[in-house]
Amino acid sequence: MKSEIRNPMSEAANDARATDLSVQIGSLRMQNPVTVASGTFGYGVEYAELLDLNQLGAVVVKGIRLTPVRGNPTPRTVEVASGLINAIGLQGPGVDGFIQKYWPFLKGLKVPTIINIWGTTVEEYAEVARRFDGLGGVGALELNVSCPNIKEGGAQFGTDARLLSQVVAACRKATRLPLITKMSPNVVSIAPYAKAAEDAGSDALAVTNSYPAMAIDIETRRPKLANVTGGLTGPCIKPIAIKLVWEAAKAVKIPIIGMGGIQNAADALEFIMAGATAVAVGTANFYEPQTALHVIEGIRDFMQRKDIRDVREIVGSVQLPK
Amino acid sequence: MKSEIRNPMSEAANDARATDLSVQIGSLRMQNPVTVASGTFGYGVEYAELLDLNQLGAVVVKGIRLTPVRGNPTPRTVEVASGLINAIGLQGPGVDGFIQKYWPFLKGLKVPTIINIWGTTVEEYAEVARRFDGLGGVGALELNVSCPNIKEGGAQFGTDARLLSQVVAACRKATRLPLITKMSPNVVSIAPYAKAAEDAGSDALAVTNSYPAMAIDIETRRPKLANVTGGLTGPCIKPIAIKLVWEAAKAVKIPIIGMGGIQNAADALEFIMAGATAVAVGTANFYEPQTALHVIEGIRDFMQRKDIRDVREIVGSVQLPK
Amino acid sequence: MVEQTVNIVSNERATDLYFRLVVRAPQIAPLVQPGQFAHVRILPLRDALLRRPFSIFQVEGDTFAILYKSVGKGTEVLSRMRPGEELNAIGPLGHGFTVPQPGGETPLLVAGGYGMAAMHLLAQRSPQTGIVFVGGRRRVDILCEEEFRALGWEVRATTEDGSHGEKGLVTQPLIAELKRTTAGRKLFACGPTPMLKAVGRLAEEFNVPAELSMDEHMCCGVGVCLTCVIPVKAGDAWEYQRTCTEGPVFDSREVVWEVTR
Amino acid sequence: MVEQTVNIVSNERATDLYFRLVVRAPQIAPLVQPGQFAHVRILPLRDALLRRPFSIFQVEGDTFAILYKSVGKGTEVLSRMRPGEELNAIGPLGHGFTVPQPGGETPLLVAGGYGMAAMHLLAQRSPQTGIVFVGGRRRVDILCEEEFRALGWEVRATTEDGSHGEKGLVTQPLIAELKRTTAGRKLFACGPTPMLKAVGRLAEEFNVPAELSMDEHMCCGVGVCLTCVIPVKAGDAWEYQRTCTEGPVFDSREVVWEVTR
Ligand SMILES: Cc1cc2nc3c(=O)[nH]c(=O)nc-3n(C[C@H](O)[C@H](O)[C@H](O)COP(=O)(O)OP(=O)(O)OC[C@H]3O[C@@H](n4cnc5c(N)ncnc54)[C@H](O)[C@@H]3O)c2cc1C
Ligand SMILES: Cc1cc2nc3c(=O)[nH]c(=O)nc-3n(C[C@H](O)[C@H](O)[C@H](O)COP(=O)(O)OP(=O)(O)OC[C@H]3O[C@@H](n4cnc5c(N)ncnc54)[C@H](O)[C@@H]3O)c2cc1C
Ligand SMILES: Cc1cc2nc3c(=O)[nH]c(=O)nc-3n(C[C@H](O)[C@H](O)[C@H](O)COP(=O)(O)O)c2cc1C
Ligand SMILES: Cc1cc2nc3c(=O)[nH]c(=O)nc-3n(C[C@H](O)[C@H](O)[C@H](O)COP(=O)(O)O)c2cc1C
Ligand code: FES
Ligand code: FES
Repeated sequence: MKSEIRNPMSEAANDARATDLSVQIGSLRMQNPVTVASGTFGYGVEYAELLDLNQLGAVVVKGIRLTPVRGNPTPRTVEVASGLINAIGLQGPGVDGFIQKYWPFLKGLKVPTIINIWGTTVEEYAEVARRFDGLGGVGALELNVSCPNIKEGGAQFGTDARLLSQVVAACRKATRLPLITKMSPNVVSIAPYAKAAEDAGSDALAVTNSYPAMAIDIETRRPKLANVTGGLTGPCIKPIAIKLVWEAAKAVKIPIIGMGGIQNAADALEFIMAGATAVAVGTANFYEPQTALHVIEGIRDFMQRKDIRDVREIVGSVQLPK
Repeated sequence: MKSEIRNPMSEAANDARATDLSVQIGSLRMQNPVTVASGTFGYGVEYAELLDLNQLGAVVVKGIRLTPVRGNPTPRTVEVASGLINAIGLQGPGVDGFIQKYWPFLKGLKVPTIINIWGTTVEEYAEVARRFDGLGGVGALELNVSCPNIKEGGAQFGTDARLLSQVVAACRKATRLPLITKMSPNVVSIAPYAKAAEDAGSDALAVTNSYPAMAIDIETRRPKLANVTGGLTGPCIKPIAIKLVWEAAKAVKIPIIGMGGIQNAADALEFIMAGATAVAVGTANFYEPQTALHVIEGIRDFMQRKDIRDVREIVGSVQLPK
Repeated sequence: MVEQTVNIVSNERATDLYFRLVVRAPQIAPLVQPGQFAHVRILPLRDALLRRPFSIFQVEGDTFAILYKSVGKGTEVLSRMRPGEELNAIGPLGHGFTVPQPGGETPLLVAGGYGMAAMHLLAQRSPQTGIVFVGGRRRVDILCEEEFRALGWEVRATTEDGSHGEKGLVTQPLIAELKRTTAGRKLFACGPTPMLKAVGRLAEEFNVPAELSMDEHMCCGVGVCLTCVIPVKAGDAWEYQRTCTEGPVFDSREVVWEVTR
Repeated sequence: MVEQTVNIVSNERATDLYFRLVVRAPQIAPLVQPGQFAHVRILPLRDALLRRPFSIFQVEGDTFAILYKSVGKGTEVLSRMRPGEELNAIGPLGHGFTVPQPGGETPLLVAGGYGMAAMHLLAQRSPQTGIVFVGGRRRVDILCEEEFRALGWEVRATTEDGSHGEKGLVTQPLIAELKRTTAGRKLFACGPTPMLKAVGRLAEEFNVPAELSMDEHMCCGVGVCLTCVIPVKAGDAWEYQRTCTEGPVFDSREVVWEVTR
C-alpha cells in the first residue's frame, strides 16, 4: 500500500527531472554549474571540514607549475572597497609535490578536479599538461594565461593573441583532457582572444581573471603589496566580468565558466544569463566558505520558482532591448 | 603692542607658505589640485547652493559636442557594489546651448572652467576646440576620447593610438588652450597611449574614464541599463585607476589628473603619490556633494601634519621596495 | 536646497507595509513645498552608495516625516535604524505641486501606494478641500486615509481585491466623478507610472488640467547626472528633462507617453 | 574547525584601549586550544569583505571571549555592536601553543599588547604556574594582569614611559630572569614582530626553547589563500609557511628572521 502512495525513488527521479543542473564543459560533465576559482580554494582539502566538497560541480585547485614556486614576499593581499587585491605570486608545490601531497585526497572525491596550470614558456605549459594527462583521473586542465602577479609567464600569454594560440595549441597536442583557457580581462576587446583560444583547440573559456590594480599606504608612501601591483577580485569587478562574459559568449561557441565577484545565486544567475555555462566562486570563499553551496541551492530555488527544468535554458538568456 | 605680538598679515603669509596647494596643468594654474570629474558635476551651477565652487581647483563640465545630444533612453544608471554603472549617452546642449545657458554663470566664477569636449570625427573635435578657443576665458579643454556609452565617437579614439594622435594633434592646431586628454582604461597597457597623447601635443592626461561594464536583472532577464552596457565608476575602480595613473606617470612627463573612486583626502593622496598632479572627484559628488571640499581640507591637514610645504613634493612620491 | 545631517526622532511601523520616519532637519523642514522630496543617505549601507529619494509627507516645526515601504536594501536597513541615529539629507528637492489659490480650483488627488505621502502636504496647504482617490492592490496598500479625513477631505478608496473600499482601479471612481463635473477641478496625481499614464489620459479626455508626480530612478537628485529623465515636449519634438529638477511634478500635457518605458 | 553564527553575549570596554567581546559559540568553544584564534566576520562592514582574526582569550561553557583593540574599520564597527547581534566565526583555527606537561618545564610568558589575550588560556591550562612578562608603551597598554595573578602567576610589568611597573622594554626583566636560571624553563611569546624577534634572539642566546605566536595579516584564515606566510627553515633553504595553519605558533628556531620584513 505504502509504496503505491509514495515511491521515494520515483519522487527523487521526478525532482531530478524537475531541475537538471548538470552541465557539460567539453567532455567533462559537472553535476551542477558551480565550481570554485583557482587560488581561492587551495587544494580542496583545506575546506573539507567546512563544507561537503562532493556537492560542488568541480573542485579547481591553485595554479601549478612544473617545479615548486616560493611566491612573492608579504604583504600579499590587501582589502579594498568591495574587493581584494592579491599578489601571491603563484606559490605552489610543483607538479610532483602536488601529486604527492594533494592528489590522493582529490582523486578520492566524487566530483572532478580541474587543475589550473601555468608555465613560463609554451613548452613548460605543454609539459605540465602532459604530466597531468599521464596521471589519470583529472577532470580538466585550466590554462592560466592571465596571472598579473608574476613577471615571467602568465599575463603576457593572455594579452598576445599569437602567444595565446601557441600555448593552447601546444597543450592541445599534449593532452586529451578538456582544456579551459583562463582569459585575461586586460584587453581592449576580449572577442579576438576568445576566438584565438577556441580556434587553437580550447574546449572552454574561464572568464575572468583578476584586474591589474594597486594600493598605496599614504602614511608610509609604500605600495600596500610587496609586489607593488596585484590583481583585483571580488564583488567590485562583477560588472566588468559580466560584460566580458557577455562579449566572449557572443564571440565563441565553446562554453564559458564565468567568475568575478560571485557572492550568491543572483550573481551566478547574472553570469549564466550573460552567457556562462558554469560559474566559479572565488574571493567569497575567503569570507564565506559555504558560498558555492548556497549558490547551488539558490540556483535550484530560482529554477523551481520560475519552473525551469534545465539550467542550460538560462545560459545566455539575457534579452536585449529591441 | 598688539601688532608686535601678532601680525595677522605675516601669519597668513606664513600659513600660505606653510602649505602651498597650487598646481600647474600646462599653462593653467589651479589654486589647489582638486577638481571634479566631467559628467558628475553638471555645469557647476547645480551645486552652487550646496558648496562654494570658488574653493575648487577648477570646475569641469559635462561632455559637450558641437550640436545638442538627447542621450540614451532610461534606465541610465544602476548602483552596484561600491560603484555605479552609467550610460547617460552624453546628453548635452551642444556648444551654442552651453554658451548661452551656462557660460555666463561659469565665466563669473573665480576658478577656471575646464570644458570636456567630444566629437564623432577628428574634424568635429577640432571644430569644438576652435569654438571654445574663440570664446575667451576658458581654463582648459579636456578631450573625452574614452566614453564607453556612445557608438560613434568616444571609445574608439581612446583605444586606437593612431586615432588618438590625430584627435589630439587636430585640437592642438585648433587652440592654444591647455589640452587634457582623457584616457581610456580599457587598454592592455596605458603607456603607449599616454605617450601618443603627449607626443601629439597634449598638456596633460586625465586618468581614468569609466570601465565598460554590465548588469542584468535576473527577474526580467533584461540588462539593467537601456543601453545594455555602461561605464563603471566609484570606489570599486579605485585600485585599477591607481595602477593606471602610476603607469601613465612613468610613461610621460606631462601632468596627470587622477580620478576613479575618490571619496576622501586619503584616496586623493593615494592618486597623488602614484603620480597625479591633480585629482578629480566624480561619483562621490552624487552621494556627498561636499566631497571635493573635504578632500582639499584633508590634503591641507595631511601636509600640515607631515610638515610638507608644497603639494608638488608629494606627486609621484610612492617609494617602491628595493 | 540644503544638505544636512539629520537626527532620527522616530522610525516606526505605520501600517503592515509602511514605516514612518521623522527626522529633525531644522534647515530643510521650513523650506518644503508640497510634492518635493528629500534625498537621503543611509549611512550604514556602505557598499550601496547612492542616496534614496522620498517624498516629504509631513512637516512639523523643525522636523519632517516620510512614509516609506521596505522594498530593497536601502529601505530595509533604514527600517532597522533607531531614534538618535544619524542620516544625511539633501532637500527639499524638485519642482512640486502648484498649491491651489484660495477660491481657485477644487483639487482632486489621485494616489497609489506611497503616492499618498506626496499628496498629504498638498492637502494640508490647499486653501480648499477636495477629494482624494486612493488605490492599491490590497487593504494594506491604502495609506493615511485618516490623515486626509482629519483635514476635512473626502476619501474614496479602491482596492484591486476589494478588501477595502470599492473593488477595482483607482481610476473608476475618478471617472465617475469627472463625469459628474469637471468645472473648476484640477487633478494632482502621484503613484506608479501606469496609474499616472491613465490619469494623464483621463485629463486629456475630460479636458481638465493635471499635475503628475513622475517616478523615475534617481542618482544625484540635484540635476547633475541626468539619470532621472523623462521625455517632455519641446516645440515639435521632445527632449529629456530631469525628474529631480524640472520634476518630479510635470503638467500631464507635457509628458510624451509614447517614448516612456 | 567549525563555521557558525555566533551571538554576542556582551561587548564592553575592558580598559581604556581594549574591548572584551563574549560570544555564544557552542560548536567552537569546546574545541579551543591555547594560542588558537577565531576568524570573525563582522557583518555590518559590507564593503570591507574580509574576516578579522582574534586570539581566543577565554573559554567558558559554550562561550568564548576575545580582547580587542579598536584600530581600524572592522574593530571600530565591532566595538559598537550590542548584545544579541550576530557575528559569524570560524574557529578554532591555527596551531597553538604546546601546553606544558604536568611537572614539565616552567613556562615564562612574554606578551605585548593583545598578546596577553593569546596567553591567558595557556596560563589557565598549564599544570604549573610560571611568570608572565608583559610590556607596553603606557599603563593602558598593559592588559589583564589581574587575571594572571588570579591564576597564581607572577606578573612582571614594564612600560616604556614608566607609568606602570618597571620602566623599559619587556625583555629587560626577562633577561634578568634568564640570567638567574634557564634550567627547565621555556618561553612562550605573543606580541608585535620586533618583540618576537627579540625573544627569539634571547632564546638562542640563552639556549632555551621558545614558541612564538607570529602576527601576519590574514585573508582566508584556513590555509587556502597563502596570504599569511612567513619564511621557515626547510633543509638548507627556507620556504613560506602559513601563519593561519602551520602557525600562528612556531618554534623560534624555525623562523628565518633575515627574510621577514
Ligand atoms: C521623487 C520620488 C519620491 C519617492 N517617494 C517615496 C516615498 O514617499 N515613499 C516610499 O516608500 N518610496 C518613495 N520613492 C521610492 C523610493 O525612492 C525607493 O523605494 C527606494 O529608493 C528604494 O531603495 P532600496 O534601497 O530599498 O531599494 P533597492 O531596489 O535596493 O534600490 C536599488 C536602487 O534603485 C533605486 N530605486 C529602487 N526602487 C525605486 C523607485 N521605486 N523609485 C526610485 N528609485 C528606486 C534606489 O534608489 C537605488 O538606487 C520615491 C521615489 C522618487 C523618485
Ligand atoms: C593570529 C592573530 C591573532 C590576533 N589576535 C588579536 C587579539 O586578540 N586582539 C586584537 O585586538 N587584535 C588581534 N589581532 C589583530 C587583529 O586581527 C587586527 O587588529 C584586526 O584585524 C584589525 O581590523 P580592522 O578592520 O579594525 O583594521 P583595518 O586596519 O581597517 O584592517 C584592514 C585589514 O588589515 C588587517 N589587519 C589590520 N591590522 C592587523 C593586524 N595587526 N594583524 C592582522 N591583520 C591586520 C585586517 O584584518 C583587515 O584585513 C590578531 C591578529 C592575528 C593575525
Ligand atoms: C588570492 C587569489 C589567488 C589566485 N590564484 C589564482 C591562480 O593560481 N590561478 C588562476 O588562474 N587564478 C587565480 N586567481 C584568480 C581567481 O581564480 C579568479 O579568477 C578571480 O579571483 C575572480 O573571481 P572572484 O572575483 O570571485 O575572486 C586567484 C585569485 C585570488 C584572489
Ligand atoms: C554619470 C556619469 C557621467 C559621466 N560623463 C562624462 C562625460 O561627459 N565626459 C567624460 O569625459 N567623462 C564622464 N564621466 C566619467 C567621469 O568623469 C570619471 O572619469 C569617472 O566617473 C571616474 O571617476 P569616479 O570613479 O570618481 O566617478 C561620467 C561619469 C559618470 C558617473
Ligand atoms: S537624479 Fe541626477 S539629474 Fe536627476
Ligand atoms: S590567511 Fe589564507 S592561507 Fe593563511
